[in-house]
Amino acid sequence: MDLSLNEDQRQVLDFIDSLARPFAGVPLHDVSLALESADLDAQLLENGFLDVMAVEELGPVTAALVVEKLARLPFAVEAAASSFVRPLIDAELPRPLCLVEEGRVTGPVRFLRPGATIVVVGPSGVRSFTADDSMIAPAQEDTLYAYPVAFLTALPDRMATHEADPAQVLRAWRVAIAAEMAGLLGAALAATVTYVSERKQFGRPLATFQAMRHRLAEDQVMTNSVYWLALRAAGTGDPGDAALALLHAQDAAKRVCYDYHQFLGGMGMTLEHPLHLWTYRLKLLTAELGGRGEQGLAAATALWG
Amino acid sequence: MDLSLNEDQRQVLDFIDSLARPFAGVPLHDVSLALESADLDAQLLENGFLDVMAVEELGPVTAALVVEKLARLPFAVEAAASSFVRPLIDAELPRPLCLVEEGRVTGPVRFLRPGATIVVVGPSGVRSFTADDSMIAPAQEDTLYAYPVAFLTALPDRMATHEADPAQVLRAWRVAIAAEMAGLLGAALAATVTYVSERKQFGRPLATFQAMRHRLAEDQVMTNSVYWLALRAAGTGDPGDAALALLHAQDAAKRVCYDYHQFLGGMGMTLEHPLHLWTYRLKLLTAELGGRGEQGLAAATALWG
Amino acid sequence: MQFEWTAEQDAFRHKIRDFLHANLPDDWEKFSEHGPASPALTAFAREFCVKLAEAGILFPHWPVEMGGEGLGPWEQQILSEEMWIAGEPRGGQYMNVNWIGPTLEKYGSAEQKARYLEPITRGESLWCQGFSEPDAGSDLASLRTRATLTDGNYVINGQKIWTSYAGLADTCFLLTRTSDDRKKGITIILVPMDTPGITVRQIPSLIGEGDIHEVFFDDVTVPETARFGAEGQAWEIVAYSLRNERLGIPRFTLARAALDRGVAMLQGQGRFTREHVRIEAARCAALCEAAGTANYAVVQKRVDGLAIGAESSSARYATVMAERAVCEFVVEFLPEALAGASPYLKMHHQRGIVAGVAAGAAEIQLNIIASDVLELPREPR
Amino acid sequence: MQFEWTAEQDAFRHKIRDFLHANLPDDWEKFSEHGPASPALTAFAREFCVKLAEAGILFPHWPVEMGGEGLGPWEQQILSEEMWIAGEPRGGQYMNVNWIGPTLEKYGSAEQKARYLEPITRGESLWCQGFSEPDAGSDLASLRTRATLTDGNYVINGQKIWTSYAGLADTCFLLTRTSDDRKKGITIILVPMDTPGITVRQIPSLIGEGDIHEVFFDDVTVPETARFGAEGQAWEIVAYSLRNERLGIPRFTLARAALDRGVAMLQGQGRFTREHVRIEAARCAALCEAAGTANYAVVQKRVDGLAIGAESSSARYATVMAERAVCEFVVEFLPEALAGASPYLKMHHQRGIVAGVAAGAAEIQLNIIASDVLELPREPR
Repeated sequence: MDLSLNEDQRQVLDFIDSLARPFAGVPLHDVSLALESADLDAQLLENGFLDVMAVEELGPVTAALVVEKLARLPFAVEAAASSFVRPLIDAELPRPLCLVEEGRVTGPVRFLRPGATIVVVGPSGVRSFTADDSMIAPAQEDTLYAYPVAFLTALPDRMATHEADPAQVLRAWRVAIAAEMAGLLGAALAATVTYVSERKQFGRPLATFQAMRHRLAEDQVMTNSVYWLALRAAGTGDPGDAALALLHAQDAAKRVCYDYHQFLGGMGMTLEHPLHLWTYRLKLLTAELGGRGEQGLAAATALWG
Repeated sequence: MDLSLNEDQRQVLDFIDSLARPFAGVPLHDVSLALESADLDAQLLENGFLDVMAVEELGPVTAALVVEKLARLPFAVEAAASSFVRPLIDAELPRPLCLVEEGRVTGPVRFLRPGATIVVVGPSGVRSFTADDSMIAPAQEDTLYAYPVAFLTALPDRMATHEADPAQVLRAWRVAIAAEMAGLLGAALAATVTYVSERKQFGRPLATFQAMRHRLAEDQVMTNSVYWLALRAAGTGDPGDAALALLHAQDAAKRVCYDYHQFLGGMGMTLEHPLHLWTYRLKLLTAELGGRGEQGLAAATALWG
Repeated sequence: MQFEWTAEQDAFRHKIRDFLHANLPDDWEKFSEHGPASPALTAFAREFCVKLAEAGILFPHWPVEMGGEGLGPWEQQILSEEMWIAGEPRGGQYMNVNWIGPTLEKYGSAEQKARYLEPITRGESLWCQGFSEPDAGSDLASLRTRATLTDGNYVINGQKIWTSYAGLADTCFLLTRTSDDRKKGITIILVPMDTPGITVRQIPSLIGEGDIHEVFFDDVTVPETARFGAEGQAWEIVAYSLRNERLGIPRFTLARAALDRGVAMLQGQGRFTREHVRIEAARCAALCEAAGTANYAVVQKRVDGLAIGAESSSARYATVMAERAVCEFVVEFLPEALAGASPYLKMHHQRGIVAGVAAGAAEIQLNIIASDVLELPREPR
Repeated sequence: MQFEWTAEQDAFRHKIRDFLHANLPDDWEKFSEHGPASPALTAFAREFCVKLAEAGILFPHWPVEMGGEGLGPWEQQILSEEMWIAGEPRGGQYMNVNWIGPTLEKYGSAEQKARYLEPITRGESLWCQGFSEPDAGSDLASLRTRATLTDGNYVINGQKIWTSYAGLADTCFLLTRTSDDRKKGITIILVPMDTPGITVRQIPSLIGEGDIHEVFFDDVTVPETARFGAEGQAWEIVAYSLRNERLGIPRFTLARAALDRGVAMLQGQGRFTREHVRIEAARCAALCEAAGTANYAVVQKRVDGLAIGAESSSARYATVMAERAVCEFVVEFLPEALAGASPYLKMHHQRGIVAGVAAGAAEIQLNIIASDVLELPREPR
């Protein structure tokens, strides 16, 4: 048992910090909540940050740390699937990677666009294809999610088949999303804490009101443990740990998203405060892989049969 | 739509108030949490308070008001089943009435004792029998529930069969328990409010701390709506309303029981404060009819098929 | 007690539904995505409310002497419910009939009544409500927008925020400060929005176009006759108008309708089979119905002619709980709804997330419940 | 980072388990219902701890100079976990090895060390902790039990409450007031419980026999040498001892074990099939594991030789959430467990409901998290 960052991990995180610094600001945006940056994406790729899982001295815990850290940025980056699932299937698949559950393809698909690789995971195995215009329906422009999303209108007749074990891919998928949610939860909490510490009401900062303090403190407890459960699930590779981590992350997200906007009052309804960039990603991830109930069922089966 | 008490209802409640006044105090008790009073029970019976449902000008809403009011007393009274279920089956059945679900007879049965009428409700219909020593296993003396409970060791080979519709009995059962929980929730809230308004910590009453105020206020909202949903379910006779009322009551109970003991601090761990009389009844009723999930499923079926 | 509607009440509800069915366009749900405060819906409402007025269901709850039918609080409730479930085709005009009209009748000068009441009854006017300020959100008493009486005119300087409808409204029901007394120094002025010196900036928002604005007042000059009531009377007038609006919007009805809609979508796709999904849906329904009964208990007090107190805060908070639960249900089990698959559910989500902020933040309701329902000893200030 | 135990750590855990298996009686679970502070379990613990001492697992985490093996924080954690899962057969003696011994070593006089350390290491002594008072529960600084130095003796008058083990303990680790300075006026005195003038009244409780007492001190007279540390040093000493006990009892391990036990009972009866039951169980497991990792993050800081700060409050609160969830799971789905069907689950329930109250109320942990982890601006006092 050793829960300290090792030297390699510290270096990777520091490097990302400096690389990401120019991308920490929130550009003005009006209707669309989905901010992306091709430049950031390219730099991450170039520096190999989305490939750390396969590096022996780094491995999955470091990959989770990377995904967690990137999720804190205002820009949505397709890091989770690329970091955790791509190495299990085929490290050369073109990004972005869009993960879709077999039999549940009607939902909004994050990062779906022409050229993206769609990976379909399910009982029949792990298959993939490259998306093109003919199979994509755009979401309405003012979708409420802070990811780029689109809908699949059809699956192609032929897909590439991969050797990978679907159960393993599913496990990695859960870890990846849990790690991403850990970062989103951390960023949303930090943004809320900053705002309520500064914003005054009734002559004192909002954060001095005990009811809000206690709720934020409980949110800190949840956020902290989502972080640890995600890292642990990455480290142990255990399917039960992965399902518990995502269940806990989705429970936490459900708990905090409404609260944080509430704490911001009117400002929480605007696009002038960036909170929505994290919460409206969390909301979509609440539904990932069927939502909390499905993670709970998966965890129960893994833990108790 | 008329949500005011009518004159009859007001009179019944006033009458119960004066009848119950001598029983409002909490006698000393050490290990057993289950307080009963044969005297109170006899007076209620004698004055017909457990039979108001069948009285035309009173009816089920008044029965729910009676059950709610009686649940606020420190003494556990078998009023819910007698008021709501007995009239549907056979008004002459000896009390106490113990309701048991077919196929789920292993749980603790409230008020089970020799001479009690056990009503078994389920797909096979509505059947009953009189319990005797041979089929009763006592709970351990220091059970944590504030009801008298015991276990059924066996069902007799022969039971009386009743004409009643099991679905109707189940509906009435849900309403009855929801009304009882409404009263328990009200009493538990009142007891907690009184304590924290008087008890000082850090030089001021506990109730002046905003975090506790807000949680208690939310509890008030839940408690208030449990009351209304129970009365409405009694009034409409709708199975969906009944399931929703009990679901909401069980959700509320789960929410408040832990909190209230927490708010009382060390005193909440003792038997010197009577809070446990209500909360440790609520806890057992949380499990009634299989708990929240089963009420939710029943409600969903009633509402949406 | 009686938990069913009378035949007359049912008939009144059906009259409204029939009207809506006949007068809302086929693409209404998609259209209503524009948002209740958008230019498109505001324009629509100007025509729709005229028709409502003609059909006698714009203000049937007003007293006969005001031109209404003198229907009771239950009928007002039914009207509000049906309009809100339908996505509020009256746009911002719902405020006119719920509280601006009655408040004008009680406190307005003869000139003000003559000028403002008729356009309201014709379904043609739109108001905005200049209450919140950057440093006075829930804390109205600390507002700072200053009105100075000079030579028979009020000169107004200051800033309002969150103001809904500001970009399109004809008139602002504006709270101003005329002296330093926290509460008694506040005065209402009815300000035409085309008065020089008013600048409206729309703030892009999560909840739809036209819903949130900043309004700047730079030496805005209106005659003294624009004052509504006496100087310093704002606190009393606002309390009166809130009493008329105490219950606010019957949000629980839309929440329940959205839930039913969501369940139907899931059923249509064979996805309403999982136990936990069904249980969550039932829990949402329980919260909606809980909010409904809690609200009805408040309406009952109006029916009985009793003063409405803190229990309205309990009803409002119950509504917030229901709104939240339904929003979360949709997000978890029908994520596609917010990305284009259901304009109705997206509309509900956008209105739902405001429930705890608009018209008295949820935390304020909790404070009131703690102090006035539970009668807990007050917090130290 | 590394989320698995080393082989040595696994071996240490198995050594403890083997010892427990060999030394706990067959009816242990039923027996443990007597409660950790009951006369029966206290008597049992006096024999059991002697055997633990002989086997070298009473205080293996103590430094070698104190007679321990100098094992690290992880091993102390493992020891605590295994004992607590087993229902804490050490009874109140767990306090001796976790913090009373180390605190004696650091702050005790030679005479005090000689008198008190050896019985601890033999597994024969029982202490109680005289901290809380009727008007000073979580607010230690306002305590009022007065100790007056007269002619070389302290004369003690006052009252303590909630005191666990008080009826059976040999010695009380007593906080007294020796001057009016809120924090610097507090002094520790080690008071033999058979000193005349001490009256112990047991308070009947939900959580088991012997767990809650009032202790009255009427002119209780002890020699000045009974003072522990200097006058006014109590605040510092308590902070030190809490640092040794910062994590408190590893409750999450028992919560998880109780959950597994409950699931097994449900499975045995074919009742672990309903989706919502399975989901709730998983949610409980997630909270237990969440508390576990949060606690381990604190242990890691001890391993790394870092000061432990407010993150221990976060870990403690995570533990309270897990305890609560498991208690509620059992109540809802295995109600028979608390009426006699499972002594183990009843034992967990009774210990679980204390989690948020004992050793720093949950609300205090939230205050600390808010101020020191989130660094929110302080509340006005």
